[in-house]
Amino acid sequence: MKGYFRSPLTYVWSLLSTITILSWWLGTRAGSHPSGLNAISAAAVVLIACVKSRLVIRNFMEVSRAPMWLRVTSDSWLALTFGMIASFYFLSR
Amino acid sequence: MNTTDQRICLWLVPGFGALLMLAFCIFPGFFPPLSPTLSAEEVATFYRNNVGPIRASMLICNVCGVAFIPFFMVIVVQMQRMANPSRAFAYSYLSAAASGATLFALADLAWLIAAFRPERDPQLTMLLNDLAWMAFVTPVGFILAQNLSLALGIYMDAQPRPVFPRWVGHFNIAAALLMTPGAFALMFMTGPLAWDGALAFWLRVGSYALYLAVMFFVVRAAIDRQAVEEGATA
Amino acid sequence: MTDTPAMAAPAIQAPDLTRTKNLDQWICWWSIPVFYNLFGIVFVYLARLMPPPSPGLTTDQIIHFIRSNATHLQIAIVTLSLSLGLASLSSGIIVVQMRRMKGAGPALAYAYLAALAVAALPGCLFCGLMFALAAFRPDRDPALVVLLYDMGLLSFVGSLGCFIVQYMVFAIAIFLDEREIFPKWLGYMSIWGVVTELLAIPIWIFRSGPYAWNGLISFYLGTIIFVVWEFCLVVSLYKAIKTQPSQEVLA
Amino acid sequence: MANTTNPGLRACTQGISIPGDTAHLPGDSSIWVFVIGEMVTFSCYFAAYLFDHRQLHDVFLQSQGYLSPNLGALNTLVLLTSSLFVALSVHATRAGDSGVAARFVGLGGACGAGFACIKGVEWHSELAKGFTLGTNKFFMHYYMLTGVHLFHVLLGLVFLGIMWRELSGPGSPRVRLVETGATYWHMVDFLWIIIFPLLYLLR
Repeated sequence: MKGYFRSPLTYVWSLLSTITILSWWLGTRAGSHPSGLNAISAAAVVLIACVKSRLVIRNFMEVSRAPMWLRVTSDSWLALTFGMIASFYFLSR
Repeated sequence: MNTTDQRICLWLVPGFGALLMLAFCIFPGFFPPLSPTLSAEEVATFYRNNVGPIRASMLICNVCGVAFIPFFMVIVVQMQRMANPSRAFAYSYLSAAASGATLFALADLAWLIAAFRPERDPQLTMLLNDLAWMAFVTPVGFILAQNLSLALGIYMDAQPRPVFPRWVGHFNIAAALLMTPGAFALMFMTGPLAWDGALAFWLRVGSYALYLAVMFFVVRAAIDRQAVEEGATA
Repeated sequence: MTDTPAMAAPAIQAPDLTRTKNLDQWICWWSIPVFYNLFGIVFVYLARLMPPPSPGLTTDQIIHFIRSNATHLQIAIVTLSLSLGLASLSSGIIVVQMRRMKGAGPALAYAYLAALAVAALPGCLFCGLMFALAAFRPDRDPALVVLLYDMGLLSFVGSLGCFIVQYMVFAIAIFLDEREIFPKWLGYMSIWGVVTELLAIPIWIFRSGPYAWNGLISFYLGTIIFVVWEFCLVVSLYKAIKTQPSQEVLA
Repeated sequence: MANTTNPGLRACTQGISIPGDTAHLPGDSSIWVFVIGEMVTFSCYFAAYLFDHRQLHDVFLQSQGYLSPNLGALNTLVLLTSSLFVALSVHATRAGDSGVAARFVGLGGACGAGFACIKGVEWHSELAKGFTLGTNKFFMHYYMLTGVHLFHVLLGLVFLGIMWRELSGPGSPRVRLVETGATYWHMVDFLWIIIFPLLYLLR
């Protein structure tokens, strides 16, 4: 069972966990004011979420080895969704 | 014969049953049941002060209230295995189960509509409240039809090893009789036959819960037997 | 299903069914597009209840909606009363196809039938009845008109359990079925159906926003998914009947 | 039920991929119809949330202060770990190591159940503070988004249960079935990855 952990997936998982903690730290400690998050931290939080989603889709869901149409679809969805999140969030500040 | 589908339907009962039990417990008007003698103003105040729990409880009922239908349909399938002259009782059971569930869905809607605009004219809130209680407590006819057709099917099941044991038939008739007093809540404002009374409310609700619990085990045993018998003959 | 009468006596002179190849099912199948087109005309064009008027309307606005719309509403509900029965025809054919499945017995098919029998009243006709009452005497006490308006639209958008059971048993049957009568993705789409019903829960609480009864999520998203699901169901039914041998013995 | 793959759908998806591309679509192609549809519908929920966030900025800012980002972050880590187990279980299944694969699925399921429990604790503490679905627009979105996601988690646990049964049963397990369940579970994971910053961090 242990042998399976010597897989690239474990590295992906540690990266994901690290940046999760980073975004938690940015969102609650470093960049947080009573009036909301400062712009740089907010941008970093959105970017981290985007990177994390793409890592899960590409590696865990194995989309990086999937047919082209699926890679294009998933990346377009990520671009649209995070574009929407970023634009709405920064426009409302 | 594959009985997976019947088992799935069967196990929906404890799941949704637990949710409905939760809904029953958080409804502020069941402990004790809201009295029919309250004035319109008192009823409206009750809805205004308890809007949150009423909505929570009745929304659970909305989502889960019809969810025993798959279980009743397992009973229909088991009734079709009985050695009866025809399948008439099974289909009667199906039809009664669907109609009974419709009335419960209507009662639930009335409670929720009353809670939707608590600022409504108290007379109208009382009308909705009456509608909900009446539709919840009094239409026992469909349950009677369900239980009696099941009981008759069991009595007429002419197999050496019937699908359900005889006592299940007696039990169904007993449960039907215990739920009968509910119908009289249409006539009484106070006393044991009013909708908040011991006979019309607690006996009816309690015996229905007990009925479902017992039938769960009875039906489970019947499915197990079916799997063994038809697996052996196939 | 060894005790099915139709399967017990197959040998004796089977009647020739090739001439009327699945004619009964085709008749039911055609009723579905007919019904949903009528349904669309009734609710979207005539009654103007889809998309629904806002739950946040004032009493005066509600009365104006009913009065200015009374004739349309009445024609709409007459049409609905006449045609709602067609919905039973579509249940009929789905039950037939569900009973052809292997690995999913009749319990799920009956549950589908019963759930839709329940849904027809609180989920559809009740709404029509309430608006018919409102349009019948538009000069009624305003508080009563508001009550009828609430009862109509809340029951129409907010009857959840019956449809949840319908989608749930349909999905379970498709996943258990070994014959692939319906494609597996239709089962997954039925799970969306369950989700859209859950998304309609807040309509009982909010009078504005995306989760009100005319909201972006509770109404529009739910309706889009329903229309897509219904369309896929009709196409899948077409394929299922098309590939069904006419001599196949059915219960 | 030896092979659940629909030949038509397989041909269809292979037809779309570029010739010479040795791509592999994990799982049943039906699950991808579902996943893509879910992605689109969740985008709609996000859009509705962001729209209201913009309209009612102050209410949202204040209400978000009552959430616990610590529990949200913990849940993210739990779900990521569970995804790792499920992904490793797919590897083990392909290697023919059903016993190990079943154990990985079990661990993944345990993490998933842990997620649901933590969510329960979090909801309980919000409800205890008096914040319900009807409190304001923010809590409406909060309970609906987390609730619909939780529904997907619970459904995912059913999927994992089916995978576990397949892997611990006799005979060689169907790799495609395990891949299908894993695909669904990862979708649940990445949707939470987006919900977490949206509700808890982006104030």
